[in-house]
Amino acid sequence: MSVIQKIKNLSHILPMSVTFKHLFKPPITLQYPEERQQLKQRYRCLQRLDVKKCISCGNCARACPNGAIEMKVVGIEEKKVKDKVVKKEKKHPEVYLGRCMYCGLCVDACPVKALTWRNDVLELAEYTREELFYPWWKLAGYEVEPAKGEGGGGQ
Amino acid sequence: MEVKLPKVILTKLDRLVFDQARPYTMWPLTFGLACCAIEMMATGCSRYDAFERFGMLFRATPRQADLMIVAGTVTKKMAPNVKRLYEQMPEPKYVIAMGECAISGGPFYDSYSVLNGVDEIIPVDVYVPGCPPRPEMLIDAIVKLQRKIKEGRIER
Amino acid sequence: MEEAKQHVLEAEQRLAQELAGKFNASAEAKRRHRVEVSVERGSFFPLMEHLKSTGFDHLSCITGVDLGESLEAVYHLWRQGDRVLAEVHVELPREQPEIESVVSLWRAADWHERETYDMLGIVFRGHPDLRRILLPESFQGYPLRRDFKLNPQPWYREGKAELWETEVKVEEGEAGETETMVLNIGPQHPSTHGVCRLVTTLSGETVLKVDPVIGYLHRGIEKICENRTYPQIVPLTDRLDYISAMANNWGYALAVEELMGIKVPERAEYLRVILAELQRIANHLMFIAAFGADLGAWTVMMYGFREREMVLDLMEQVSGQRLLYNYITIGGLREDVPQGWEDNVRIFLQELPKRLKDYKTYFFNNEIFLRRCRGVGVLEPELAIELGVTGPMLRASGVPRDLRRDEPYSVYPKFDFEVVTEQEGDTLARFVIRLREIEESLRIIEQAIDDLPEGEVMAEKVPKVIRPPKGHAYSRVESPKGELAFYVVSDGSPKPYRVRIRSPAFCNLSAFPHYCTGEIIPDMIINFASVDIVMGEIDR
Amino acid sequence: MSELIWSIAKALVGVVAVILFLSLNVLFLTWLERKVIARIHVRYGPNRAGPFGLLQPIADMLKLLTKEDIVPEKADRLVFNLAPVMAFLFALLPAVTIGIGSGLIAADLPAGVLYIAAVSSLSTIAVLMAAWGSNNKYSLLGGMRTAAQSLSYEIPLVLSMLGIVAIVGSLSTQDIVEAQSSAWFGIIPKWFIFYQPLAFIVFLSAVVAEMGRIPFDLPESESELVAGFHTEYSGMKFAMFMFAEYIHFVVGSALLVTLFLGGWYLPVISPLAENLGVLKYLVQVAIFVAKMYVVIFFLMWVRGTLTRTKVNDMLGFGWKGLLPLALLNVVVTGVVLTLR
Repeated sequence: MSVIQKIKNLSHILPMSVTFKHLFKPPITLQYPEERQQLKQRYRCLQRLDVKKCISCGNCARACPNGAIEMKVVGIEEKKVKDKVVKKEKKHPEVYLGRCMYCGLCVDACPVKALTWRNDVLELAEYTREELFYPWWKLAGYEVEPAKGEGGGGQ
Repeated sequence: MEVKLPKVILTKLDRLVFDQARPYTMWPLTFGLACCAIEMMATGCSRYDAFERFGMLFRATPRQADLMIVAGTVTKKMAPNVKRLYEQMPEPKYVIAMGECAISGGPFYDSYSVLNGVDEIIPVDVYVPGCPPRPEMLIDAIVKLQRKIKEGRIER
Repeated sequence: MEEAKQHVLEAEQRLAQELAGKFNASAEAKRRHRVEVSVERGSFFPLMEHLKSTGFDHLSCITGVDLGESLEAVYHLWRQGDRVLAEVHVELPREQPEIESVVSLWRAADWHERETYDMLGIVFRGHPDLRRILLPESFQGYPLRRDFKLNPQPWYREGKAELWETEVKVEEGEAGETETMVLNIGPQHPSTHGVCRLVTTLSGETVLKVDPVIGYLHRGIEKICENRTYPQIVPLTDRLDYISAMANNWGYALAVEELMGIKVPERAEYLRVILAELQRIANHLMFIAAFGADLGAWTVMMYGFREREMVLDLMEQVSGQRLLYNYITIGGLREDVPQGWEDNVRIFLQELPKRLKDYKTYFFNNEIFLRRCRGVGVLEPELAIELGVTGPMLRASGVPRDLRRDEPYSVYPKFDFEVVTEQEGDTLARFVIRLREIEESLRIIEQAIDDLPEGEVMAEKVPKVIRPPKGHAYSRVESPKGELAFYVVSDGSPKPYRVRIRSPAFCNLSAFPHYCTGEIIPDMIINFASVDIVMGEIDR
Repeated sequence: MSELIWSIAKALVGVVAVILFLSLNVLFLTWLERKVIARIHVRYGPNRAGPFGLLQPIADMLKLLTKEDIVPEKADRLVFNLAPVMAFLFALLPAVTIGIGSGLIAADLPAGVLYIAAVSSLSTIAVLMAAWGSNNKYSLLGGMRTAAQSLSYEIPLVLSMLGIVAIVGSLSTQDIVEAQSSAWFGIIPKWFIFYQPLAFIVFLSAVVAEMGRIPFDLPESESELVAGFHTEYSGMKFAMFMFAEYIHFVVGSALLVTLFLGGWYLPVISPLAENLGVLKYLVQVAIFVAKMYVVIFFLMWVRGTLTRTKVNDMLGFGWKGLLPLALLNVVVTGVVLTLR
């Protein structure tokens, strides 16, 4: 190594110039609670349940590697099959967000696309573990549990 | 360095002054366990800069830290160390359980070597779901923890 | 291309015949450079000696499989000369699962044998230090045996958690008697990159001996895999090497595709290459960042992460997640890349070299940095091969081995790229090689994005429930950290019988104690940083 | 008798002024440092507590005040508790001989420079006490590093000041600044940085090492020794160490300004300010503080750039690099002064 290079290295003038250059660049920081970035189209953060479409098949619960989805009975459904009235339990998924790993297998497994991903929620932090349970009405977008018969509960 | 004052005044002082100051200087422990630690580092870096903006400085030693972000899977082998680190932190101290593993064991819930949630060994103040949570979600958790401290809802 | 393949096949057949004649073993040459050998316990060691003497210098992996009636040990060996992979199967009786240790032949076998003993209870006679490696000594049973059942926990659990006794007894000299001091670096330490623990024996600040204690992040992924269906395992592989999740997904998908004989569409192959190379860039940027942090230059860390965010943005556009993607799946990709993604990649390809120029200015005109790295932790090429080191770390010692070229998978042969090597083998070389690999990856992405064909991204033959036929497959990919391999055994059911993960960082870390002694603490720390470990992959 | 009371009162006022000046600067510095480093990292830095995050240091202080005070079970209680107090006090000692204006000095000792050299190495004792008292291996290693470091850099530090002392012919800091308060052609100041460039480089390196900042922050290098000698300290005691560290920072910068950068003198402006009466002092203080902050900013910039050195490199640089240079500087200065 030449003497000039050695002196250049010892003075650290070039590394210093690199950081000096950055000193006057505008910060790239996104100040989150005030500023929000446009989330990506495919971002997965919370399932959305379309209760009208759900056929209680339970594929999502079976596809989940974590066992984070449980099918909860929400009512009795009456169906007319060949002049006979068949009573069938209506089930909707309940997601335990505290165990979901957002792999997307449940949504892939849904045969009627009743379960889809939302990509607009970021405020999911909670003070207790219990609040991380997302029963079907939370997934469907209700604030509180609707009364029986409402919103696809058990028509 | 204990200041001897009547308890009533002390609690009042605590509420009015210190609880308003504390949320802005929660120094987290440099403590990463698994995947979430990478997102925790990303949260601290230029793009989100969550820690410095909120006045948080990473401390490598538990003695100087106030906040423990449990970022990652707590295995049964690591659990005694996590507990010990928590005990080494001086009061008042806060815990954020970051990610599914720290909340409930997550993808490894049926494993023979994973703890089903860090709240089995230490008390947790805020849970952030996500695997791993986005930096925004962690910031949201910090904001929620700040609110909790300001309102004096930390019991211990 | 075809000629070369034919040549390899001939070599394999020759080898198979030779082994079958000499050692009373059944050997056959199989697809993709494999020679499968089954051997009796009696003639096992002579066979291995023979293989070693005929140029099989790289021990890739040792796997234990519980066959029910008996146990089986599987060895994967690699010969660089004619690029043959030998797979040696030895069956062991369940009551007395003992076999000769091959540590005397390949020192890389050390940790592999310890792990196999830990997980399956196979005893390796003649192993210098056979004790549990991932689980604590107090653990009862062998988790990877079939009769070890997992008990899924309910969503809430009452009462206290059971904790393991994990104190490692450290022999410390009596006060005044010795001059040495034992320093426990980790499991919580800023520079152990996770929860690794280095039990370091010091004399002053000079390191006399290092004993890495791992397993603090052992989550039992190999066992969990046996209880999941094939597609459900893909997200678990993300969580192995969480800095380069795409490479893990790919390695696993390759193994299952080999088992099922699925041909992945061309477009998916190209996209996989692009994604894997982007992942390599992200991984190496992360390495540079963490290296900077270990050197005390937080600025470097911030810049490294800033650049990494650009890659993560691209990844998030295709997969919807920032870190753990679950995007490359069995038979192709989960979905096609969104519109305009290629243009975003092109912008990235133009932007990153500008940033890299700053890095070079910063690092190579920085006397303190150069002095800290030059000549520290020199790893000789012969020792590196013997210790099973792979990836950038091996190439930094001047050994041009790269699976992308040596055992070409996917569409890598179509691209023009160079296997970068450095001659010095010190920490500086290991740093420089990552910078150069980023540039090489950029070249590959450039070529791939220009020739990206149109078409499907998912193979047509993939059934809804994946049930591969009976058999086993060993697939290797060049992950950013080295040779990543998945050994998948199928019994025809929708769940794999056994999944074995050969993680590069595990082997690279096992080599670490052999060449870092005699250094002072700061040297050891950056030497350790230059290994580029991820605990998720090491402990699994 | 009244003379004695007068002098005691004067000393007290001086000490209080010094402490006030230092405390204000330290509080501001902790904020400034985080901001400057943040901008080098292209991010914002603290901006939540108060406008621009200016209340950050106060929040930090309040929090540290009320943190639980932990004394490890196996620690040597007396030594452990005494160390932070001593570190704090020893850090204050050299500050009293640094004047921020002509006559604005707590104690103008005739042997000022000598006194600074003598006291500044005292803080090593406090660090060693902390390291030993904690009964922690990381602390001990950090303490040993501190001892080695301040031993090696003390000598070049003192030797580099020798040239200036020879030129001025006095050890008083006031005299040293006075000697620099003129200019060639009224523009180019006669600062000692131009007379003694070699000494300046040596002094700068040595003073950074004495402060224990990057690239010489080995005693508390985070990636190696967790937090060095203050690994076991929490709450108020840790705050005292932190305070002491920043006082070192301020005092070192102030010393650099005093010795090499002409103290409170600035060409063109200072001669104009001579006629302003009492306001003159204000201008002097402003100039001094401004210069000090230029130095401080430079050191922050260095911190935002460089990596940490190795232990053996650090010692080698001290003994094989700086010491010969400092000696050479003394010899050359001596020869030139004799020939003149």
